Amino acid sequence: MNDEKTLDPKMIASKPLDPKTIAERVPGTAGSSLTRPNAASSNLDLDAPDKPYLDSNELIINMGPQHPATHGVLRVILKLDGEKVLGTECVIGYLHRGIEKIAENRTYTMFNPYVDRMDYCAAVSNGLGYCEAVEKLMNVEAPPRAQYIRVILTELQRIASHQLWLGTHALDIGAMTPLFYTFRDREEILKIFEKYCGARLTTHAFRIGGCQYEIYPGFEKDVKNFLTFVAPKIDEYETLLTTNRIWLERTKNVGVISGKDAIALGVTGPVLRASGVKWDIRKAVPYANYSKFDFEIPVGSNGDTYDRYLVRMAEMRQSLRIVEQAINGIPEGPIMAKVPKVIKPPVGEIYHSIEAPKGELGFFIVSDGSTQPYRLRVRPPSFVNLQALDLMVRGALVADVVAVIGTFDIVLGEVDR
Amino acid sequence: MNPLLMNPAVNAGSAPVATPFFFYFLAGAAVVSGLFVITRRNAVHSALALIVTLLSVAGLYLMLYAPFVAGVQIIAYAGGIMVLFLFVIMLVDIERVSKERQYNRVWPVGLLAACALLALFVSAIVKGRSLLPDRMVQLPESSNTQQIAAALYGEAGRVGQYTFAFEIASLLLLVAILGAVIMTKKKI
Amino acid sequence: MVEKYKRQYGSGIEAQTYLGQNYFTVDRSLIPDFLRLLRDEEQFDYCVDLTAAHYPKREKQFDAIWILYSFPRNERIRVKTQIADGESLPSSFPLWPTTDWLEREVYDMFGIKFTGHPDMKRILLPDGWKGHPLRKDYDILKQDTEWVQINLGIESGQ
Amino acid sequence: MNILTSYFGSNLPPGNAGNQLWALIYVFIIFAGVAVAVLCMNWIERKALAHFQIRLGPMRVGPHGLLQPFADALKLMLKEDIIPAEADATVFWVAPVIGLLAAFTVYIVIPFGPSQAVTDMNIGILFMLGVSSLGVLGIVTAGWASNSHYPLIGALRSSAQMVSYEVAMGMAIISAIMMTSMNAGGIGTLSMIGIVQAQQQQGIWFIFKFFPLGFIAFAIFAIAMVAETNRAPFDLPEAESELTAGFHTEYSGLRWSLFMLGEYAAMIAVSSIAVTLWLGGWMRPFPNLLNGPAWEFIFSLFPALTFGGLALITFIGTARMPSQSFFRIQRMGLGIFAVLLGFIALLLLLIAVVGHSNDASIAARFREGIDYVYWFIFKVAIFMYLFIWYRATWPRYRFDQLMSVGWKVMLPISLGVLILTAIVGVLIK
Repeated sequence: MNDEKTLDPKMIASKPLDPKTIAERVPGTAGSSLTRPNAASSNLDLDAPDKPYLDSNELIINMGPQHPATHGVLRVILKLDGEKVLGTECVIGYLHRGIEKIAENRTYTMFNPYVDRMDYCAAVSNGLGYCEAVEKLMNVEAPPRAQYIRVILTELQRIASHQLWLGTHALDIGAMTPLFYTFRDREEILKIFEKYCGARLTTHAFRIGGCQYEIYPGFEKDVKNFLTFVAPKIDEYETLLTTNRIWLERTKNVGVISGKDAIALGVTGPVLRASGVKWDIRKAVPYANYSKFDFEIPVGSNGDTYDRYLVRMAEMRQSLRIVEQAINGIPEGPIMAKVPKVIKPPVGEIYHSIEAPKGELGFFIVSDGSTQPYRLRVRPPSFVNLQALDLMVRGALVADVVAVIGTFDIVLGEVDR
Repeated sequence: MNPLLMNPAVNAGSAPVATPFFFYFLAGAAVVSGLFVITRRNAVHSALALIVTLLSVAGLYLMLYAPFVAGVQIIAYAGGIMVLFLFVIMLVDIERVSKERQYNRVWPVGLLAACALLALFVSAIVKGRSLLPDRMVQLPESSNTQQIAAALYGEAGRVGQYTFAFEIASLLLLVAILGAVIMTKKKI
Repeated sequence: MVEKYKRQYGSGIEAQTYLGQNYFTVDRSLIPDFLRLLRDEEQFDYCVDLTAAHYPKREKQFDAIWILYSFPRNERIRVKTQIADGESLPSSFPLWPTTDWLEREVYDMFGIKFTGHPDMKRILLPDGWKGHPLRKDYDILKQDTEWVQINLGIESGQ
Repeated sequence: MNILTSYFGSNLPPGNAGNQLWALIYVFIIFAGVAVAVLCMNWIERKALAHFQIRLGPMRVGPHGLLQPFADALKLMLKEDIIPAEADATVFWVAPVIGLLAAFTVYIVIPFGPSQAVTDMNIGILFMLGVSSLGVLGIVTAGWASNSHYPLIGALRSSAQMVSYEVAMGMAIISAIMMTSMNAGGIGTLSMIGIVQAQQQQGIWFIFKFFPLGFIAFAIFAIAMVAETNRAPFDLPEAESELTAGFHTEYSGLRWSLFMLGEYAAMIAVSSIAVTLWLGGWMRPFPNLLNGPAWEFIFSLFPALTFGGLALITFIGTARMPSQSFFRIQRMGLGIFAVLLGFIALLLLLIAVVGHSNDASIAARFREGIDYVYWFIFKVAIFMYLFIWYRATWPRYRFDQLMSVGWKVMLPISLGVLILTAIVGVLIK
């Protein structure tokens, strides 16, 4: 390139990757990449000496941190041969706020609103995970009525999160219109949240031990109206995309990841299920009364972007089923378990995880018996899933990178914490 | 074929305006940009200057009542080939190329060759003056395309003057295309 | 399972349960073998998380914790080991590639190095960052104070 | 007056009638018209796209955002024009001008009517293809001169894309040109006016000729022209989700707006080619089925009806504006606009009626001219709406898919159509 001067000279890579190793890493060409010891992270040879004369084939491009398709401040360094991706490296941390350090300096109650700021597209799910983890640490359980309310709100949040994902993902692939449709319908969910707890995005809906607020009058009617309202809308999204030829060409066999690779890379959530692994924490390790509801786990078979799209669409419908069962069966009773005013869990440690819209969201809490967590570790699904990016886009084109970043449904607030 | 254009009165109406001005303008532009092509260090600037040259020559063709040739010149050279030229040049590290001394050492030879070519042209014009027409032939502009077609492909059952040569040339191009594909494609 | 390993490794392994969650406390020297055994023979094919905790008062300051899950057994366990400051751990990247970024994060936050990791560098914090923030002795105001001292020439901005 | 009659007395475009003054006036009218059409197109695109996407679009500047394009143009002119420090300043400066010139030069040969064109070149369609293919030079040089990666990739994509789709486009055009030789004389033409006249003589639009050959060629062209103008779903050179803004990432202010102007002008130009070659150019629908003075009169009412309808919609809009004092100026503006539209409609109606009653009057010539231009613009407008529709509906192609569609689908089909057209033409002759 002629603009070497503008770049750090170290950034210009010279040695082309051995074509054989690339072929090995391209999904589906030769075995699993993961048996190779260094199949991830440092694959760009960024420190290699200057490239030879007239070797104009390779191009290092910084996608992000300011880029319309990286869903925030993700920076992906792409090494390109023309349009073909030879390697990627993710640079993250631009949104790092030290949530885990903050947790060590706040009481359990004070930390509750902070978790909403991680995955700000699915704040209710984060709150559920955190509250349940602390409850487990204290060995209390929320009363059934509170659990039903939690399930309803969490599943609504899952639909909202998937809608947001669908809109932005379609926009990344170039279809502008679904974005506006999904935002229109997501608005109805946010209205329910707002009526319930006064906030739309970072809700802080749940408290340790149950729920702070009783459902408002008309809540059931609102939710039922929403159920009848949104079911045809999901069909509407599908008519726009599912059989669209360009959509099929852009998503089929793009970013393929096998079930084996997905497990090895710790990928969870819809991405794992689209690869054919039928695993959902709601079924595998049921929490919050999920064992009482009848729903199915949608699974894909090819592990490509199109399957992930289908899985998420099916998940939205399953969530509707769960909400419908829950709203019809809310039991009477208290909404708060008997927890002390000052939350002081006994010494011990606990790991609790839930099925967030993006995957397994885990909280590992070490308590030293004081009012503040001694150590609080968040297991963020987006962060772990994002590791698979390199494997999935190797050998693909630039446009596929965008599609694959979109298909992970990452939220940078959660990746960086 | 627009029958109105066959009308001689119409052709009289569209007599060209300011012919000498346009001729010298286009010729000057062609020469100046031609000089730019060989003097610019930056290859992209050279390519752009070459495009100007080609367009000026297309304008000269238009003035010679050869609109078809002018159109083909624009499509094939300025629009097609030069885009591919730029395509390649853009990928080359220009800053580095401009620092390299590539052909600069052989410039005396180049000058010699250029002078020889010039001498050839001059001698051809001087010696062959009797063969050349002393005035520009006034051809009807409107049937230019049809005349070219007749010369290349023949008309009314008659084989054209250049049909054979034209087909040979196209065959040669086909071979060249195949050769290029085989040379660049790693596996077919 | 517990008994089998106890027999094999003796006192290096201790199995415990708290609130229904099982965990092993394993001696540092047994870690590579034990993790490999868990993956290969006990089918713990999914490494959920890898993290650490800092206990500055202990002699061996750090706890490193692996949270493992087995799809075939639908079971989650934790493996815990204690290491001292400056000691390094073997990278579990060859076992579970997912620990790539997790190990980098542990290094970033605690300063525990993993030998055999392909690219041991900071992940969330900038490369030139000083200190490891999740250590208990890392003051949350430290950066701020330092910046104020360097740039404004006053003792503390708070 | 002499000059006026010298033009109106002739059946030729002013350039060919030897009317330099009229040719110049036409050039100015067309350039101003294209600039205004681009502004209108900008507004319509934003509004139509907004309504596709259940939103309102521009609403603040003027009633229903009618003045938005002017506000945008003003903003872009006043905006700082940034040339990146590492850019090649000369080429950076020249690039948008190349694109704009290429897009506007094409309009010289676009026939809005048999004599409503600047000039009628013998090689009209060839000239159009050639000049519009120069537009890619602007994009390529812009991408290179920006000295940045995203524009460069955008430029590479667009040059590859435009060069490859030009081939299929050319094949489709040639099959239409072949059809022009199917009239009495048996000699084809490349002249834009000649092509429409050939359709007139043969009594059929080329889209229906040799059905389905003409239609397939038209479809190929209609797809290739979207790719040629870098519009969705072929908008890879400026794919905002991949390349931020493609080749014009580094451009700002006036220079950026020149690119936009060029793009929209090129869209109108290629739509005009499609209309001229396949949809009968300036001819009104069904000229041979529904002929006779009565039908002539009915069809000549369409321009007046269109403007009348627009005026009516605007009146309704005025009536439905909220009655707060805040909107008073907007109401007045919209009202004046409606009156203006209604006035134009009345004028057109008058011309149509007078022209119908007296064939020899100057109104009759005006009526004819208005009809031609109206139907031409009407057909082009349909294409422009299609451009918007595509954009709202389809995701974007990936680069390799785009190329394979171009080379593996469009080119073989267009070659096949070309050969079949030749065979059928020879057989019928």
